[in-house]
Amino acid sequence: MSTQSILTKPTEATAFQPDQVVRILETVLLTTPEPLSISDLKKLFEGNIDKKTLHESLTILSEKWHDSGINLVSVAGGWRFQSKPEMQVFLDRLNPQRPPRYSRAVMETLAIIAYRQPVTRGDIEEIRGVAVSTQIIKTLESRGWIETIGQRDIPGKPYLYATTRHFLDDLNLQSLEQLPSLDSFNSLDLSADEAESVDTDTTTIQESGEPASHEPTQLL
Amino acid sequence: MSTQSILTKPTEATAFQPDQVVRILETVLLTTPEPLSISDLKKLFEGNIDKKTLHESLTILSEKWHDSGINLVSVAGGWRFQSKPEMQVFLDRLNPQRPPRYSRAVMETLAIIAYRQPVTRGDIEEIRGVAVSTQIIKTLESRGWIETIGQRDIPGKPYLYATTRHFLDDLNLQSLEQLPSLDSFNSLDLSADEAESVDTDTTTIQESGEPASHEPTQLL
Amino acid sequence: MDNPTLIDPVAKVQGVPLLEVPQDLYIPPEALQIFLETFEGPLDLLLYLIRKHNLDILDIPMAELTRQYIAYVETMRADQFELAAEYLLMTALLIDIKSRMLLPRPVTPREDDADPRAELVRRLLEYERIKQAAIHIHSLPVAGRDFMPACIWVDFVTEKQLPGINPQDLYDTWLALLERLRLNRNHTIRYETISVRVCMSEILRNLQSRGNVPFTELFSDITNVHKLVASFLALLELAREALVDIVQPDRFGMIYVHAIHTDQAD
Repeated sequence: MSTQSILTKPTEATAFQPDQVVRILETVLLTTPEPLSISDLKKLFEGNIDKKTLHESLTILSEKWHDSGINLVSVAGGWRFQSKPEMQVFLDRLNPQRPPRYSRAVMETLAIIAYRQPVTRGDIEEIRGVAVSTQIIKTLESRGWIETIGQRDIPGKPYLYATTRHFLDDLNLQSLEQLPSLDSFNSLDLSADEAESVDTDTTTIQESGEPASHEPTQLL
Repeated sequence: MSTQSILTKPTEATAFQPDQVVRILETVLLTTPEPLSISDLKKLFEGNIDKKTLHESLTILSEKWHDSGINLVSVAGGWRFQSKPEMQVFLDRLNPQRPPRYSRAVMETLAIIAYRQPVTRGDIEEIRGVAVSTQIIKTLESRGWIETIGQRDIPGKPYLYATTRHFLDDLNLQSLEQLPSLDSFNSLDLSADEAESVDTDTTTIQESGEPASHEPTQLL
Repeated sequence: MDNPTLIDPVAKVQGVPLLEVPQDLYIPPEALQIFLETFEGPLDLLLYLIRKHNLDILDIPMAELTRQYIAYVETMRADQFELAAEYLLMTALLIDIKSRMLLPRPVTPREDDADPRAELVRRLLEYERIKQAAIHIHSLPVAGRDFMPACIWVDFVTEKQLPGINPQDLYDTWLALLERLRLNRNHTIRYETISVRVCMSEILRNLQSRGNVPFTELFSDITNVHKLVASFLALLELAREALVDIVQPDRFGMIYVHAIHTDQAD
């Protein structure tokens, strides 16, 4: 009750002091995310304010906030305070977006291209055992992670895909050799015959590519 | 792309200037209606800030706003800018729709949950001496002021209710301990005006029920 | 409750010459519904009666209180208002307390021989405190009603976030693929060195933008012997996989390498 009477006092005053106008406008604009039109703002003073005073007060307010992280802007709907674009990086830290993830199909396709390049779509399909949709290839191409580097000279002349420099950059790799190697795969318990084939291949790796894993930058 | 690179520049800076800290805190707090905890605020600086600097900056910010229509408060959930009560009269002119005041039944239920939590519906009914309608519980739940925090291990497995942090935030409280203790309410204030107020009271609580806190322990 | 007044209340009941059946009991029927709604239940009504007649809550004259309470409840029932069962339950409780108080009390009070009113008093006191607490909470400023949190527009530069992956993800996927292949005996698996494959890509990429490239030039900037071997193997592999053509126009002349069908690709 007593609060109420205090609250209603300003109503009775017919004229508003300039700094009071600014103070009221500031408070209302800071608590309202939607733009407020001039007629909205006039309502605050129950009409006891002229357009000129209102605009002058808005100018004062705008200048007052000039050097801060927010600014007073006039948009189609009216006036509002908004955060400056350079503050977005901080706001983003507060509410980090959950990063989207690639589907298994995309990841498998990318893994095949990364580890077996250059490969055709047919190669990918053979390894994955299912058809590779154009959408998957497009997703990776538009990301700039894979590119065609030629065509295989077989019927249909399929494109050959390889990973790009940009792919390495995005994964913070200096070279493809820095990808976790297949060596660790050998430690997996494989059936005898295949383990053998892996072994022989490993030999190839060791012979031809061994330095790669130790001196990754040397090869590029 | 170019915006991105501009935006990320502050990230690379390891130390923040004091006035930059204040500027960032001010912007973020003004854009976020929910209170921000100290750990939320630390995130803004990716940890490159100590608690002391943060608290000092909040003090600076609080003082800066002292004479405005907004103040910086610390509630259960953290720090928040909010309009001062005396500004409400203007805010109401803009948006005459205020949230409803709750009935006595709702408020008594809330008081029981606040003071006696965790409680079951049965506990509430026991104290109030009447059935608690589902509507009352739903009203408080949908406001986000109470929540179920488990079930009591008795036949029927009734839900246990407690108040939420949002309740404290909405009521400008830092903790439940800020509510006066139940014992401080004088149970036997037989003053005539109060007896009368029951007559005039319909369903909402009148402001007249000032607890006789001057003689709190008289009855015990 | 070791208040001595509670031990021997019988004298008190008669000792307090209380008000006759209250005059204020009469309520115009049309107001009765509102009256009923005014109370939050029997405890609330009892508290009202205690207040109205300045009764001592710690030493309630049960006969008086019960009479008044029943009078209210009967009035309400007579007008056939739907009366919450709790009111009738309270009537029974009051009568029970009253009758127990009429029973002669043992000379030496036992430990558990509590005042029959004690439980009711405890409940009334607790309810009264809760009522006050409710009033207090109700008087607190509430967000959205008595103050507004600051909330300004965030000028978002909406930027579509792309999925991120790391090498380990890729490797795990590759391993899973290989594992799947291993289980599928219809496929032949040939593990190959990454470096030869990388060299194949490099050579192809190198060839793509050019026509015939002298064989030696392909390796001219390779200083590492392992890399040289790997690149040579890569070239052979490219030829085997029909990805490049290797031609030697003249005997013992320059060997040229060119990617196959690059022209058609463009």
